[in-house]
Amino acid sequence: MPRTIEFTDTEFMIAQGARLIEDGKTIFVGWGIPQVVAMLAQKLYVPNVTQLFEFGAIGPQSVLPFVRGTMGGPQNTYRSLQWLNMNWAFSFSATGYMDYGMLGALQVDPYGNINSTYLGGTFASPTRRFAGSGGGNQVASHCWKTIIVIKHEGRRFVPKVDFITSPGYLDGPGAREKAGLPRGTGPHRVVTSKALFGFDEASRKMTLLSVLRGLSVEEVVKDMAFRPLLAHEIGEIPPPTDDELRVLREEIDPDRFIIRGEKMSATA
Amino acid sequence: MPRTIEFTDTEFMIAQGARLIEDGKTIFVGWGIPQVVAMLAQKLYVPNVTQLFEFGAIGPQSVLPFVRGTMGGPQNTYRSLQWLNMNWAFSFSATGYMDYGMLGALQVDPYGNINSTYLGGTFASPTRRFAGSGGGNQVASHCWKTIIVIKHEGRRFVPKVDFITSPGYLDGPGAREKAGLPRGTGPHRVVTSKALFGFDEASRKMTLLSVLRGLSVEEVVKDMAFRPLLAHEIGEIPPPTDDELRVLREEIDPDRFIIRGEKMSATA
Amino acid sequence: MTIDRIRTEGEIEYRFTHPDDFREHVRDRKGRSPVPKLVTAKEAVAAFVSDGDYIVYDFSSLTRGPQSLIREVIRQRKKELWIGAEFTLHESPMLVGAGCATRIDVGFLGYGNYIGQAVCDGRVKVYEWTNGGLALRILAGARGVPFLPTRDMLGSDNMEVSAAKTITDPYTGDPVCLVPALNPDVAFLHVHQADVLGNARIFGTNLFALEAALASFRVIVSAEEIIETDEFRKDPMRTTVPYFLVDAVVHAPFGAYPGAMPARYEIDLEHVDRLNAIRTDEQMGKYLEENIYSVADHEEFLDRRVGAKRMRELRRRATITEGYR
Amino acid sequence: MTIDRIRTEGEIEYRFTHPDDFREHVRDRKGRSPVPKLVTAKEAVAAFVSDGDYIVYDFSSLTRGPQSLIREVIRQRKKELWIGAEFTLHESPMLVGAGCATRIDVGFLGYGNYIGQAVCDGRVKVYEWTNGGLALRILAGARGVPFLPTRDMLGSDNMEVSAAKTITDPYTGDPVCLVPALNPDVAFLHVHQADVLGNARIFGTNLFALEAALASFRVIVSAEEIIETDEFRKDPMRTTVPYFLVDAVVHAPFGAYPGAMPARYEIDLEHVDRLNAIRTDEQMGKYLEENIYSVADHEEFLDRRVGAKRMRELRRRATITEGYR
Repeated sequence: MPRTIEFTDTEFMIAQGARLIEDGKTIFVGWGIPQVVAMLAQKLYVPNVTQLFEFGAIGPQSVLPFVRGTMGGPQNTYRSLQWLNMNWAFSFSATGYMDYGMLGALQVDPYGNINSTYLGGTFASPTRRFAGSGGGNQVASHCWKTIIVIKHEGRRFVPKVDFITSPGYLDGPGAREKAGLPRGTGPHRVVTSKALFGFDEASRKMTLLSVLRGLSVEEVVKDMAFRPLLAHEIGEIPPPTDDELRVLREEIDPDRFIIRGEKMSATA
Repeated sequence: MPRTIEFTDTEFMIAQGARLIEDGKTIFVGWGIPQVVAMLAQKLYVPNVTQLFEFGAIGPQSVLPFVRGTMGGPQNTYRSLQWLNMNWAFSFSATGYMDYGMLGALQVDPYGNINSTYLGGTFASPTRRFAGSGGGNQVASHCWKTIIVIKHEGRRFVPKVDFITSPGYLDGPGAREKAGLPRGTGPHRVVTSKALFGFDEASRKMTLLSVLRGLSVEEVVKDMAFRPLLAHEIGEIPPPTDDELRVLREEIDPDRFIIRGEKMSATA
Repeated sequence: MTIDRIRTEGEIEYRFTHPDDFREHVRDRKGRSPVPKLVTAKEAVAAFVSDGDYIVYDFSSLTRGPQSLIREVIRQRKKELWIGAEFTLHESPMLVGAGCATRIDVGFLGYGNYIGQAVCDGRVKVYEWTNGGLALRILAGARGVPFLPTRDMLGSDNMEVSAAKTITDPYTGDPVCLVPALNPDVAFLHVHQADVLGNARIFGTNLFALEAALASFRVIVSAEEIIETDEFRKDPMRTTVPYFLVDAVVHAPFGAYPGAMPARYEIDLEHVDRLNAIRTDEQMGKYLEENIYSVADHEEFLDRRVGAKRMRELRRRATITEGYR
Repeated sequence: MTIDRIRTEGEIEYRFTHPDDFREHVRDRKGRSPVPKLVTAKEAVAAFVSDGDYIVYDFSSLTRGPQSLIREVIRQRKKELWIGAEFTLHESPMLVGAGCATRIDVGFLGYGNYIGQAVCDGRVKVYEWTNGGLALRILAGARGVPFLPTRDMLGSDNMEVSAAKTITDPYTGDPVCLVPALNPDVAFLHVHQADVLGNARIFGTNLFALEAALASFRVIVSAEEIIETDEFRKDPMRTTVPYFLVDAVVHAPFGAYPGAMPARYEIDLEHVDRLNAIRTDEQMGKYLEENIYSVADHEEFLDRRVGAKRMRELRRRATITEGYR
């Protein structure tokens, strides 16, 4: 009998992200949502993933529940294999040892370029100013496959980002290599609260791969400010599983600091 | 009553070197004789000197007796303030934190250029080949005042070294700066088994400052293959003191591995 | 000072010191003699922080940040500071709100929209170097070289709003990014243990503790605990910074408050939430008055604004000590 | 391998790998899965060292050198090796004398005049990078950049007999030296403790242990002691190299013999003196036959050529353990 699952947009985004990580690989984890994605993944799916944090925590096995706001304390860096510093951390990604990178974003464009810096106006005089790159630029430049986690809000998907904080495919095929970025890197997936996108091999443009069960393609793309390419077959993404929701709600974030959001539902 | 002291050329060279180091300063210590000089100095004269070894031992207080041949073991790096590695060690000298550097040499020329690489023939096909720079090039390039410790043998003092392993004043005033080496650095003293040399401020040429008590200037310069400048007043260097010899022979090198050499004598 | 420290390229101002100028400062103004340097925070900040200085610190606002030193800077109403900001989540808003900082190199600009609004209002100028670029600039300063190369930043707009340059690598023929060395005027390091000479130990990860100490003109260490020099000599692998890089040592228990000191005390999340909730100058003024201007020093702040009970509770919560020793 | 790894400039040959080629090797050929990698030295050297390889190692012949691995390389009669030699006092003569090594980048060429004579005779080619330059090349390889800058080597003749280049620094306008990245084929690291996955701990100073592990195509760790992975997780500050850089782990008690392993056993100076006294090919041949070719492996070498009594004595002499844990 079909059963209806209720969850938040954030929970769906996190659960989706967690399902993308491969076991026995390395992942460079950004601050915030990516931390929670990695925790959920490691708990349920990929016990042998090795996480790396930009200040040099290698292989942490974070204590649950998640301590909000911070990343560097004893809970989040618990049982690391090694503690180093920032210049060393980015050496691991620069030499090709980081399979995945996972980042949040303020804005993203069809080539997967990320803006985390400002919206509107100019750099010197912006309309709204945000945190900027942090280590996001390094992650997006050097990890083999960058996964972007972003709320599915139309204003976040723009034809051209106001500022390229962290490079996607820049202005198309070959542009990263031409700029001097390492060969064969770039955005791999965009995980949203409604759908999953990849990037077309030939054009390097964002491509809709699958949508949350029950949503139509049109519902997903209608308020994006650019039209993504569509995969030949658009897949269906199941909603968060009972296990995913239990771990998120009971073990990782019992105070609902991160996982709160807009209510959604779908058929299990 | 004047008393005759007997000692080896090596003992004199070591004792002389030890008297040159200032307390409360830092010294980048090369392998071999410079280690023994630093030990003697720290034991008798400069308890608060901070030594640095090129593999990253900061502030070691070496155990006596000296363990011959090695530098990196527990005896030589005992009670260091910090243990790092080579790239860090050279960062201390590159940022100007090393007041003195002390190096041995195979050959030296009037500008204090050091050859430790080969003698005769060409680089590709030398007559005799030696160890090469080790970290000597870095020490001579970056420490504020480099002290060269070398046996007083005529063939070692040549008008032009066969190979510049570690830079002195190159071909004269301003040459170091023109090459890109840090401003205000260069050879400071040349300690030999007969004399002490400095470098003329204007010409950057090696200048005889003082000679072992009882030796004439002519005896010192006669078999050098270039004629050094002479200081206005040539000083007299007392022979090794009883304390210096006792510490060298009884505490540092009871097996006479390092301190053996040609016999010399002078009036106490 | 006669040393040229600020450069401009187009719209961009950036800190740059010729490595030789920095070296001469080290030669002439930094002591290598092992002498006691234990002073109060008031003395250290008065002696070693000047208006117009460029300041860096690690780790983060929430973990091992030099919070008591930052508060002392605000208390002494330093002006025109330039901050190298990586994980400075709430120091940036505080320093800007207090009128101390006018330029920030990021890194990561910080929490909340108070600081974002200050940028929009033009009260503070921001330059983008990214976390990796800023850490690399400090490493260049620590290595005594004028620049270091990297293969990130390339292709991004950070290149346009920093003084990073693209050159053709002579070995591969490919473009490579150079970032100029950064030699800050002052580095603040809050550490687990220090001796009176300045030898210091940090347990856990760091951003660029040794790098910043080597690269900076002046270094102030604040320490949870003052230990004997002999302890360093017994365990040289644990030393983070050797004494001769350090100009002043301040004994500062709970110096990272309201952030955590790993294995010593936990974050005071309630206090941090108050900080993060600040939106207006009025709120900022009230916070600064209550927590900084109205108390004489860090000790009085702890006694009268935090309280022994709260400190006990935060210590009690620091249950993970494994690996921090 | 199809990767271009050797370049020439004039008379100079040097190892250089495009960072992208190295990265692709790391992506495709290095495993990130935590799987046991414990093998014998024979297996490790057979699988991961090929004729023509470029090899680096630390610390020195007399302290924590990977002597048992070097002997295994000689036993397997590898050819045309290229050695990055810093403190390799007696490995260089042995590897050249055994016909294994034909090129050496120095660093420091080694003890005695056997090796010096081999250079004069043209049996081995030497290139000069200096210790600092070689360590910096490995750091460049470890940071994934094609070069690193330095302000030494300048003005010296080492610039003429290496592939270091002088460029004009775009920030100061002054000359600065660049050295090309070095990505060795193989790094040998002899460590105090390792787990079967490859996590490794070194106590004491090192030359470039983590750098070499990050920079090298393949990494063989030999360890005095095999410990549980859990020990690393309990004390992450003590880890020198994380498991995923490592291709093989060899359990090698007395692996640094005849050198010392700090806090474990002392140098066998008598044995070292025999090595240093070697002047002729005949003497070298006799030494190699007795100590390497005539024994099957490191265990047999220890049992039959060193002996339990000697090993006990060397352990007994290692009285300084402070700081090494």
